[in-house]
Amino acid sequence: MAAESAHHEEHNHPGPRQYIVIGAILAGLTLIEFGVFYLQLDPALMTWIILVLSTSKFMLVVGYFMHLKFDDLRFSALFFSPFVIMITIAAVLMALFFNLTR
Amino acid sequence: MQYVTGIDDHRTSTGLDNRKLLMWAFLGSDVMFFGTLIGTHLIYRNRSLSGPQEEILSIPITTVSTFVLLMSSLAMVLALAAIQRGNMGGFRFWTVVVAVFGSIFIGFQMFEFAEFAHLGLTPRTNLFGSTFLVMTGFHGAHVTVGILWMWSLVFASFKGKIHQGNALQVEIAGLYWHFVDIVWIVIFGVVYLIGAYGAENRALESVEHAARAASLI
Amino acid sequence: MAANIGILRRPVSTAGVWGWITTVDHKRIGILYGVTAFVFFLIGGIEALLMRVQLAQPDSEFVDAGTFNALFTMHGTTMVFMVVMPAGAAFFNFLVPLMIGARDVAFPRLNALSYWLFLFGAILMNFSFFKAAFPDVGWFGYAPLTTTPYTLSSSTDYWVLGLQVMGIGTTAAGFNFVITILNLRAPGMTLMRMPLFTWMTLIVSFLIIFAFPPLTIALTLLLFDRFFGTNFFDTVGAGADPLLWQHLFWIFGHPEVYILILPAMGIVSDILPTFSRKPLFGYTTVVFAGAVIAFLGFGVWAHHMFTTGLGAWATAAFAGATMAIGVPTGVKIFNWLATLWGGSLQFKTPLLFALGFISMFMLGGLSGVMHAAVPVDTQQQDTYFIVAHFHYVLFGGSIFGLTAGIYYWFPKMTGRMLSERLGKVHFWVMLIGFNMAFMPMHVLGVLGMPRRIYTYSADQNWAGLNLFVSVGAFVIAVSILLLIINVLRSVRKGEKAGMNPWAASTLEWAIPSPPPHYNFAVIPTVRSLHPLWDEEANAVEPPPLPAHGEPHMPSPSYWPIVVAFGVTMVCGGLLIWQASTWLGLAVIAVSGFIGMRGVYGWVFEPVAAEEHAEHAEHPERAPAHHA
Amino acid sequence: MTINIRTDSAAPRTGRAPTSLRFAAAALAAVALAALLAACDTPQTTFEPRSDAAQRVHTIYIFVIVAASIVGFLVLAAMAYILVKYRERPGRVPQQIHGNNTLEITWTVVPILILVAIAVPTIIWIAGTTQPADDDALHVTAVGHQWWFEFRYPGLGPDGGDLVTANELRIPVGRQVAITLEAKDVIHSFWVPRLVGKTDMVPNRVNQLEKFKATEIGEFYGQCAEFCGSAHALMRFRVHVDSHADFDRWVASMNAPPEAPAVGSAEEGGLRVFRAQCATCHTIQGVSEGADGPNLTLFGDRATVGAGILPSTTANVKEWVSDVRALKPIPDPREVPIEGVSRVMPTFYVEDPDKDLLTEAQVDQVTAYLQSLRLR
Ligand code: HEA
Ligand code: HEA
Ligand code: HEC
Ligand code: CUA
Ligand SMILES: [Cu+2]
Repeated sequence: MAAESAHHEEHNHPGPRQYIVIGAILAGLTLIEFGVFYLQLDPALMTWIILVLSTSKFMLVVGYFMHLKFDDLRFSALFFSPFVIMITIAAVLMALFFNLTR
Repeated sequence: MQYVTGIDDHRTSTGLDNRKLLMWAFLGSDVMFFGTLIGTHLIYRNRSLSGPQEEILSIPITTVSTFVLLMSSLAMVLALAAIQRGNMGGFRFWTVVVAVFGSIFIGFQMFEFAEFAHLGLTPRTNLFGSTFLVMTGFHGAHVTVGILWMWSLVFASFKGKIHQGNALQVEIAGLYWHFVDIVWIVIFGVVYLIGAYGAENRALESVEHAARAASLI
Repeated sequence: MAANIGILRRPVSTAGVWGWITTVDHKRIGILYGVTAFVFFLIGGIEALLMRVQLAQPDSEFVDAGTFNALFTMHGTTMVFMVVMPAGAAFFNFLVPLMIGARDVAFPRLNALSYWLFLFGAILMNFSFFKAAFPDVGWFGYAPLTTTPYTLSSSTDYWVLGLQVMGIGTTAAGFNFVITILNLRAPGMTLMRMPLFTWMTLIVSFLIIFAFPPLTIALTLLLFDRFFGTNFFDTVGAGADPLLWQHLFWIFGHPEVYILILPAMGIVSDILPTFSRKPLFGYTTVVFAGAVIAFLGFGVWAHHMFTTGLGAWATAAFAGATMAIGVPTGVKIFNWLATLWGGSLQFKTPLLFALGFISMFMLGGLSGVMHAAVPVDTQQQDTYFIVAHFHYVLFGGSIFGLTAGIYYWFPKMTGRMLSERLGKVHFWVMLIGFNMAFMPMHVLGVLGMPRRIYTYSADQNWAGLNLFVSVGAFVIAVSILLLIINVLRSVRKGEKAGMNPWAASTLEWAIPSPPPHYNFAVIPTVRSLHPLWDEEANAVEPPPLPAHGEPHMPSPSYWPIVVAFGVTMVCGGLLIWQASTWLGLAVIAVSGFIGMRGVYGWVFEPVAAEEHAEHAEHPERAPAHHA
Repeated sequence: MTINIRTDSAAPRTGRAPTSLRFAAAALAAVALAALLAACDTPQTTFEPRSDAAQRVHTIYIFVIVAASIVGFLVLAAMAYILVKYRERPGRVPQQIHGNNTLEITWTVVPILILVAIAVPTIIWIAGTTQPADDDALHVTAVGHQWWFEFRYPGLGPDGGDLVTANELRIPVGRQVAITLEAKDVIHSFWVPRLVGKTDMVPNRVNQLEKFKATEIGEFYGQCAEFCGSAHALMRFRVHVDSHADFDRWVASMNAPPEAPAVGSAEEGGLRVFRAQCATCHTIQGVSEGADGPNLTLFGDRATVGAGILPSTTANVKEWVSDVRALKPIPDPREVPIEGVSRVMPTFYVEDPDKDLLTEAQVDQVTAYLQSLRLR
């Protein structure tokens, strides 16, 4: 079991080559975001596209550059639990301030 | 209960390093910090009574500075990979790249703020000015701290205090740097792209911006 | 490197005043926190007594309006930030490393920094007294009253900056305890074998690191408004929305009230088993309930804003979430009762205070649930009914719980017993005084008496009850005097305590009282939730020190207090700036330099005064300096 | 399982008799005493509702109090029982119980049920507040100022404009009132306990008070319930619930300019003073148009002076006009020069001949004038 998981890690751990690939993907996604901005899309659609793209960039950096994908789960817990709390709070605040609750 | 002698005093219960755990906890806390700032900005959207608002954001320029920051993150992870393999030269090179790219980003930001002041937007102008500039200003402060940290690492490595054996130091600094980067990913997506979408005069302004930027750099 | 650190070499001695100033020992820092909190308790209490004198009669002219407003603001702020929080921190510091079998916290110097920031922040805020600019905007400082047009004097600046400095210290302490509890447990001390108090400390620490940033931001925005002319709360010129402040404050503020109560709950959960001679009923449930309370605590903030016009949906949702918190809290109450059930109850003073906690806190919690019923809250909000609610939970809860902790762990901290007889008198006087002071406030609230009024007219017919309340407040003061007498008496000639005077079950009782500075001669290996109640525990005497002598502990350090001083004086410089730009800037520059110098000295400081190479791996240390 | 306890010092074995019973009795006595005191005449009580809205809230209030009291009593009683039954006695062996799932589930579920019972009326009530106002409802806009209340009745004023009054709201009995809440400077809160629960007045926001229908003619006490600065305690007001006829008469009088005072009378002197010194801030219908201070039309008929703080006797009005700072902690105007913040009432008569803005005689005159402004 121990050997297996070690092997497993060995296999998946990104090295410089993967990092550069991911860097390129990040750059590409940013370029797409830039492009989307100039397409005359419906604002709601555009918002969702950007949210998805930004989230992907976010997850790539967190997962690979910050190594969270391969690291101890407890780090993820420490990082993502406030994230969930904050997103919820922010969403509630937006709803309140844009009078969606009246 | 038992008393067993010879247990290593420095082991940790989780097997995780104290400092790395601290950094992750700090980043969790910083999520709340930036979340609150960004949230404040968002709930004040379109509430300014006068003065320029999102229409003055320059998407082309910020796309470039975003790209620079992303690439600094790439350099950061390459620096870490280098030092983990004992390649000190590579480590120093990439760390300097991080610091330089970070500085370029700050340069863009300073230009942006100056440009906004020129267009009549300061933190005192309106709600947009207050929330936008304080939020991005705090992000810029984080980047600045990161830049100082990078230089310290490079210098410390010349003094032999940073080496393959304590690459963890670099890893922790890297976590911080990447975090600053992802905060920017969010700000760029939500505040710039979504925020400025549909704002008038954008195209014209951007060209003007770009021209100024070109003349400045 | 050590040679060129410069002026301040790492100190060695732990004796005398300097020993306290440079200490990084968690037990000493705990005692510093405790004593400071108690001093502020007296200050906050005297503020309360002055208010009570003023309110004892209608149309009273004992103090004027401005003074009264300053009194309740400083009373509330003091009690929350300078009494209950640091008192909790005192217990965290002293006990948590002992309870988990550690030698110290994870980052001892950071720990010292936390204390000094707290102390300096508190002093900074109270310094306003000497400038005749006592903060007077209420402990939650609603904008726009706090903005420049409505508070011209620097009183609010002191409030903001003082809170900010204390907040940094508190957050740092939060990080420290998260790491300490997760990482420094003795072998075998799994999470589910931790004493309840340690669990609650862990949860509180998480609450701190996640709830303080919104406060930090809110204060920063207000600071920028007041100093640099931004418009976050400028309702007049910029169209700002005053509710922004309220949201940010209560997003912090509600988790904050659980930061104030959970330590007391932890204390009580540890005391009950000891004095009923049986384990805590449903340990897992009690732990889990604590976590649920903390989590839900982030989702109920707007119950402080039911009357601000949130809209029907939001109001209903927040009311529901608020009520939901009653469930895990109730679970705790019932599990405590079930712990008592079937036990063999020894009515020692700590148990009495713990029982006082359960009953009084429950009454406060029930009035909390009444507020959660929105229509009722429209009649209760900002009346003495609320004042009654939060004193039942804060005094009847936090203060009773913390006092139980004092009686319980005083022997461990000092090696001496407190007088049982005096302790019991203290308990009864305090319980009676407390109910005299705060029970009638419910009625005053029902009779329509708003809070934060410095005067009321005789035709309201509130005078009788108010007089009664004021008498009750003085009865409480008498009880506090009894505590002081008890402590002073015991420190000098109290009965010797021995290692485990209460025959308790947790690790801190397995070492001498007071504990040696290295805590455990040999780190224990833990096999159960109640290590000292295990049968075999009897067989195992604490081992003597290992042959190579005392374990090495980190040396004291000057840098924490230097950094704290720098940070505080930067804020002080901002205040001076208002009066004199150049002097202010100079102070900011100098203290900024001192602070940076402190950080630099800190980072490059060797772990021990006498640089021992074998300590290079110490978890706290900065870059190793042997390559 | 047995416990072997390692003790260093023999703990004294004096199990004290339980005392929580005595405590419960004391608490009950306190409540009883409180109830006794509550029986006094307290004009601002929340427990004597005189409108449909206050009555609805009151019903829920009572329900919630009873529910909480029952829970509280049961728990305290259970605790008392346990403390008596299980106190330490020679030979008692504590039972080593670690938990019991059935029990724990029970005391999770039962509170949930009780809470649902409280939540249901709460939510029904909240839903009720979203109902639109009746067609014949009287609409009023109340504006909070540091430290007084302004009331505007849209459409009831001259030429279909606003009818404006201050500090004493008049409403007809039995007719629904829909009040819109605004604030001029900081946050205030509108609260008349016997008529309606409070809602805050927030700058840059427009709030709706719960709509209510007064059920009894009379005078009701109100008070600002949100801390709003130095004189918050003295920001009070009154609500007069009138018969329909009286209300209509009041509206008509408010809109009719006052008769000119007799030549040579004190009132005439007072009018002159008023025009000179007060008119920039105070409106009197048909006489002046000032915006910074309370509207003083029909001031002679007001029951109070100074935002509900004192009966409107000649002595009190005189003192108010000569030196408001003796009666109310209002900052000195020299200290509140900031733009956009409403101006505060100056001190007019200080016994310092150099600083006098008004003579004592002029104060008397203007007081007489104000008191002559009466309903016709
Ligand atoms: C230690 C601090 C503390 C604690 C623990 C609590 C706990 C609770 N509080 Fe309190 N609260 C404050 C401190 C605290 N509060 C302060 C300081 C303020 C005022 C701030 C200010 O304005 O200055 C305040 C104000 C406040 C308000 C705003 C009132 C207003 O301004 O209008 C509300 C509204 O919902 C509220 C609700 C609650 C609830 C539901 C709980 C719950 O957590 C209580 C849960 C406990 C129980 C319910 C009792 C035990 C349970 C049982 C015995 C089970 C059976 C029970 C039922 C079936 C109901 N509190
Ligand atoms: C833990 C928190 C805590 C504690 C313990 C207390 C304790 C007390 N509180 Fe406090 N209170 C608050 C938190 C707390 N309070 C908060 C948050 C507010 C809201 C503030 C706001 O609205 O902004 C508030 C508001 C508040 C008010 C409402 C003010 C108003 O709205 O106008 C009142 C009024 O009676 C009051 C009274 C008291 C009294 C009599 C005590 C007593 O229990 C105090 C007892 C202690 C002592 C009496 C000290 C002992 C002193 C001596 C023994 C003297 C002798 C010693 C020497 C000279 C060395 N408090
Ligand atoms: C600069 C503005 C200003 C001037 C000038 C001024 N007042 Fe006032 N006045 C106010 C304000 C503001 C209040 C409300 C004060 C409060 O209650 O907090 C007030 C309140 C009053 C009240 C009490 C109203 C009530 O409903 O209880 C009376 C009476 C009064 N003023 C009379 C006068 C007279 C008479 C003069 C001139 C001699 C005068 N005022 C001049 C601003 C002014
Ligand atoms: Cu207006 Cu309080
Ligand atoms: Cu709350």
